[in-house]
Amino acid sequence: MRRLSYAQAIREAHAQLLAGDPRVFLLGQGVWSPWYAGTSLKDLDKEFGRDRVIDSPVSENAVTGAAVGAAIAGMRPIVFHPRMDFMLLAVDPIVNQAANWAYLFAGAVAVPVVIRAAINRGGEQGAQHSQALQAMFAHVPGLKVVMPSTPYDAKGLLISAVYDGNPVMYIDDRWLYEEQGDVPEPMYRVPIGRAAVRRPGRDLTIVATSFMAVQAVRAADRLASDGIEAEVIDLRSVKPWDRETVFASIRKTGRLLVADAAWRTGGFAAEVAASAAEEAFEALRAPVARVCLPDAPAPMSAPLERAYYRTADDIAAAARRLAAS
Amino acid sequence: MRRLSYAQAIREAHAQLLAGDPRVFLLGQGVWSPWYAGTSLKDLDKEFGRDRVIDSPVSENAVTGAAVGAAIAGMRPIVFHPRMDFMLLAVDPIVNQAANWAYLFAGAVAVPVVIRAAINRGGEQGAQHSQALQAMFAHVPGLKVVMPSTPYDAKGLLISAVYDGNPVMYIDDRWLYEEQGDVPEPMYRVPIGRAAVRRPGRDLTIVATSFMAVQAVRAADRLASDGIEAEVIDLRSVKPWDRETVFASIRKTGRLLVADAAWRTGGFAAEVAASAAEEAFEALRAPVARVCLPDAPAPMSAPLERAYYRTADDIAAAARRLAAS
Amino acid sequence: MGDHVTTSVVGPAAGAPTTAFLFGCWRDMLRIRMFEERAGELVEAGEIKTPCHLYIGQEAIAVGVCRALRREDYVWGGHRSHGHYLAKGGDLRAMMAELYGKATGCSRGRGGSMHLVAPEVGVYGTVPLVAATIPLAVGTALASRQRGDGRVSVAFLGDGATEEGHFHESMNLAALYRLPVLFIVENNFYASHMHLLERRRADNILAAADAHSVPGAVLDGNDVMAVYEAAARAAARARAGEGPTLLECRTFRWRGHVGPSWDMDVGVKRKDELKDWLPRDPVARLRARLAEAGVEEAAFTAAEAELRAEVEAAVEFARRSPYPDPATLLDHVYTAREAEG
Amino acid sequence: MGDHVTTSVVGPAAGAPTTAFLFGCWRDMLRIRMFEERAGELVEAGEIKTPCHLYIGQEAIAVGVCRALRREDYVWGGHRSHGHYLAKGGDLRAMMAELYGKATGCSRGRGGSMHLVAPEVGVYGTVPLVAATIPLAVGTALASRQRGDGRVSVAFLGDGATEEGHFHESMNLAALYRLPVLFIVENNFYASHMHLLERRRADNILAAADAHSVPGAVLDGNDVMAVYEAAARAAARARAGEGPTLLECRTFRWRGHVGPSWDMDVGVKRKDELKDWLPRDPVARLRARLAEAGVEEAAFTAAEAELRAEVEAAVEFARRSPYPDPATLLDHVYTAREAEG
Ligand SMILES: Cc1ncc(C[n+]2csc(CCOP(=O)(O)OP(=O)(O)O)c2C)c(N)n1
Ligand SMILES: Cc1ncc(C[n+]2csc(CCOP(=O)(O)OP(=O)(O)O)c2C)c(N)n1
Ligand SMILES: [Mg+2]
Ligand SMILES: [Mg+2]
Repeated sequence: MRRLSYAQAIREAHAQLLAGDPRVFLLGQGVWSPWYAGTSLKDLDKEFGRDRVIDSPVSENAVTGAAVGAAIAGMRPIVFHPRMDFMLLAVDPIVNQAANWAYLFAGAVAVPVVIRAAINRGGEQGAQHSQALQAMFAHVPGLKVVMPSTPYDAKGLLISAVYDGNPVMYIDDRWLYEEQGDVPEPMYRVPIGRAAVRRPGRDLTIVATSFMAVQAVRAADRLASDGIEAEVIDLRSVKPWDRETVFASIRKTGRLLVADAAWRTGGFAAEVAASAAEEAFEALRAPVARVCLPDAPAPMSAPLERAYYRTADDIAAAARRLAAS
Repeated sequence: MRRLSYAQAIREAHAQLLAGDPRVFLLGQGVWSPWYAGTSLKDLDKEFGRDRVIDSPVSENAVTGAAVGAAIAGMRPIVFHPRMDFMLLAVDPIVNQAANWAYLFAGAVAVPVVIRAAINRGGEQGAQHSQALQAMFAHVPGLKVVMPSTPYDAKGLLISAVYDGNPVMYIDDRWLYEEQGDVPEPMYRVPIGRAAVRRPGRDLTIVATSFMAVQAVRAADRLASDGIEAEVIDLRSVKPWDRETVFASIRKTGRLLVADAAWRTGGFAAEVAASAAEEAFEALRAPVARVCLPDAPAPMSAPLERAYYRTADDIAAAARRLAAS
Repeated sequence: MGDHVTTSVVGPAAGAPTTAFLFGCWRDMLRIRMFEERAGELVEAGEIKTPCHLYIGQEAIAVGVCRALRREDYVWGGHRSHGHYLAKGGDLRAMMAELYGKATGCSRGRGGSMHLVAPEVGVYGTVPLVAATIPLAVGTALASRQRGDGRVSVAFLGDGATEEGHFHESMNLAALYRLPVLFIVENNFYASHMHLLERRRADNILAAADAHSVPGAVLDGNDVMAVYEAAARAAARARAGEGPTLLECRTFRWRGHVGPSWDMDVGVKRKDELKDWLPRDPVARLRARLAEAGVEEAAFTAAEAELRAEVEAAVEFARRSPYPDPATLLDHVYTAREAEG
Repeated sequence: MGDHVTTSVVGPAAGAPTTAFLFGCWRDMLRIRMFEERAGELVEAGEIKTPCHLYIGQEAIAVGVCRALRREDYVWGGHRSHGHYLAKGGDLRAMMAELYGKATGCSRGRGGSMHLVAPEVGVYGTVPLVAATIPLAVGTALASRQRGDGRVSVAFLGDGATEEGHFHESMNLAALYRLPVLFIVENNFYASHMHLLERRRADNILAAADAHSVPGAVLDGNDVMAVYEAAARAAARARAGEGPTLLECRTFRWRGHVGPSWDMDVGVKRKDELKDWLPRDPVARLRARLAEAGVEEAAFTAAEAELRAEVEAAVEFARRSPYPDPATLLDHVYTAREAEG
């Protein structure tokens, strides 16, 4: 099977969507740039023309709102934010507008827009170029939020997002762009709201999002060498999220660890842990555990970055504690 | 002791702060209006002049940013958003700017700004005039978030917020404006981050925020007549929140119900429930329970509003189930 | 809606408007006026509870603009959009039912006065977040450019909305991409309790259009033909691919910011201004002009009777209609229909 | 910083500038140039990893403006603010150490190139969210108005930042409240890879000032005295309570959007433009003028040697400095000191 990088898979999904559907277009900052979006949008403007691949002024609110309007008119826009931090200028069109439309008008108007937000952090960029804000948007009814961690899902979830019919936030992580994986050439969809069990296990359940799902698999491999069999669940979608798969795993393992590379307090990991304590309580044989970022902005200096971000090591350490408890 | 309404208590805090400290000023939409902020700011412009009580153009981003800048310059601004929904246009100055400043510059610059956001819902206003978004902001390191539920706290927490030295979001609820309570005349502070046990109880712990804290006390009174003694904890602050008081209560009762009048998924109630499942797990004798708004935008029509919002009845019903489980 | 002259009737190709066309404009304005006055009464009576921002005094703008549009053109509004909805051809009964929060309302009782919809005539949603629909109008115009469907998008906005940054961002995008969009600024000199000059240094909204290379004009917003002619020219430019236009229509709202009262947020200043504006009533002005042109009193009174009957029938319809079933509370948070095909 | 001419030295009250003043301006510009060139080398060498947006080519703007300011005045910048920080009097060594991510950096290694601070000279934070500090500058100006402290606030922003709605909102607030703030638009014709005319219809940034009743002017941003004189007039107006001014300073950045490369995001068009701009080097221009005015070669070479030594000393200082202790990771999320007194 063909191997592609995560970034190549995103690009291929865009290219196939643009080629296959005249309603699809791309709008956002840096889409004509050779480097802004890594290679994930490389030369799409040359291939599909600058009327359908539109780089924009520095106007996040109106650009996002324009994508919402175009979606209401029946187009299938993908609006791109090269950093999630910048998208905070567009919360009104996303949360107040796109998310409310279907409900406000009892389904008479749909907003099939994809809002792509890249998590782009590390490299001594500092606090304003680092945020992972999935929790803010997963809280909002009317939005869907997906976070692919593999090249396969990166392609399949983008295609599903474009055809979902609802506003879907597609969150990709630059730290995954070089991950390699099998990606079928034809278009295919990955269902929104379905998790993937990346590794079966009986001793504890690790529920992870995006970059942390990759780290969790690495951690699980190490744990296995210590005889700890962790089941790793990659949520893939955080809104809606696959409660049944998670609860079923907890009923099997009795232990839950949630790994999400975002601030701990009020992060999405809290929702998973809280739901487990509500609906799988009897199955829990130990306290739930969260591996998240500390409640601090991202620092800049490399030694501080190393202390701030979480990796397979942190997941493995927390899992050992949990398995022992 | 003197009785004041919640709205009068807010007004008195503003008046005393403005009278006592030349650095304090008020900026925001509707502060010159006879009705925009209910009676919570009534005639402050007449009393303190329109140079210190400044009504603003419809420019949430720049108005909030200006308050942040003035705070950096050493003033003690209170920026007012008559509806939290409107404040979503000002997420950049709040989340990207104010919240990061102290950390980014290692404490060399402080941002002692108070961002007051009113929850103003019901009355058939509909989805864009209804949101309670405390979870979005409680997730953000560098911000503090308070939610007074009594006239006493409404005054004391505003004064504490102005003098905290950090950016503090002060969230008040229009549904509480007519609540009466004892309010001392002199200025006083209510510590940020300290919860209040509104009612002692041994059978279960009800942790509630803002309007739901008032509902929880009413529910607890009814439960008592059925012989169920609920301990009601009013968080008062959601960032930081009083973990110790909550855990101590859970260790006593073994049962936790969290009531927060915001969307369930990813709401602040999830953080409280998740933390309990982590740090008070051994004490929990039953699944945690949440009483929140359904994951839907606010409807308009009165019958739908009645079905959508949660009251003492819902808390009492959930508490009975929990006590029985 | 009986013989309500729908917006699909386009005005006189050129030259002087026919009396029939003018009469239709007058009737459309009166229809809005009568709806609003009745809605105001029902708010005072406590029958309608959803916050209503009445359009009384500004009718010439909605009617003048929508008369220059086609049924399939897009119209976007805000918190004060009863007039936009009706002028574009939205169902009057469905709006009245919406104000009552009934299941037969245009938004099925989910939206109320501040959230109106009539996709069949190009109204895809009016919402009260100030300036929120301006970028959406740019978006429908962008869709039209990409499809080449020849549609025009109209953003109705108030003077207050021009203070939101995304108004400026939107004009820049529209000019940059030469989009078929009309920015109709209804300058009624107030944003709730605040006069224009308490919110900006100068009464110069048009200068913002210039800053973004959007051609524009200042109009008497109480002269329906002045608005119609400017909008028709702007729509023609837009359809010809020549890009956006901004029209500042100067007008005045007669009632309080919200609700029917005449003086709720009226300071002394506003009282005096209102005195000047009442005589410029766009409906009465056109009626007088038509009378001069020979239209007989009977024609007016007949139309008035028809419209009164239409509005009353709508009230009856709304009263008789059922409330939404609470069991439907969680419907439509997401749309089921896939976006394809 | 040895005998670096600090910004507290104010320029000639009136008439022709003294040679000493001009020499000081030249030296300040060269100091920025040398810092940036060295930083660029260190980025290429991999010693500095934090993203650096170099100011090379634009030095006349930071220096011309800051020469017109007082030590206590507020200066706000963005992602490309090494020059602003130095021109206002920020400590050079502390900035170099910050680029190295060291504990001795101006932001203690928490900020890097895009987050600089020097409160002792009025730099309360430069941050890379485009246009983010414009409202903050309005806020410090509002504080000054309320305190009557006679300070001026300056917002340095790029042409790209003028596309953010809050740039417009900020100008309106500044004009409305007559605030002592200068909007210094450094129009270098690019926002990363996008030319001005790919982002707006016309090269008319000044028109936005007019739309908000902010007086303004267009300047040769590579002529330090032109910038100085305009900024001095604007600052005087501001201190006199006459309100804000916008100055569009036309210039060009020589290097890529980020990093030292000359052609990273350079299309053919940009290459040609760069050819036109290189001869307009603000530093070389002033050096030539000073030479004509009789300044001897030795004076220049002496200054160059001093500055080279200062920059090299800063590099050594940065290299020798310790990294922040990871144990401090969670410090300063909140400030401990209460806001009182
Ligand atoms: C984003 C946002 N900010 C503030 C408000 C509160 N608000 C409702 S209407 C209004 C005034 C709008 O004035 P204008 O745009 O002139 O419209 P008009 O009421 O005069 O028709 C304001 C500030 C809002 N609804 N949305
Ligand atoms: C709010 C926001 N949107 C987008 C970006 C990405 N970005 C960084 S610099 C830049 C271009 C800025 O151009 P300009 O304002 O002209 O400044 P210059 O780089 O030319 O100095 C952009 C779009 C950002 N940092 N912040
Ligand atoms: Mg108005
Ligand atoms: Mg630029």
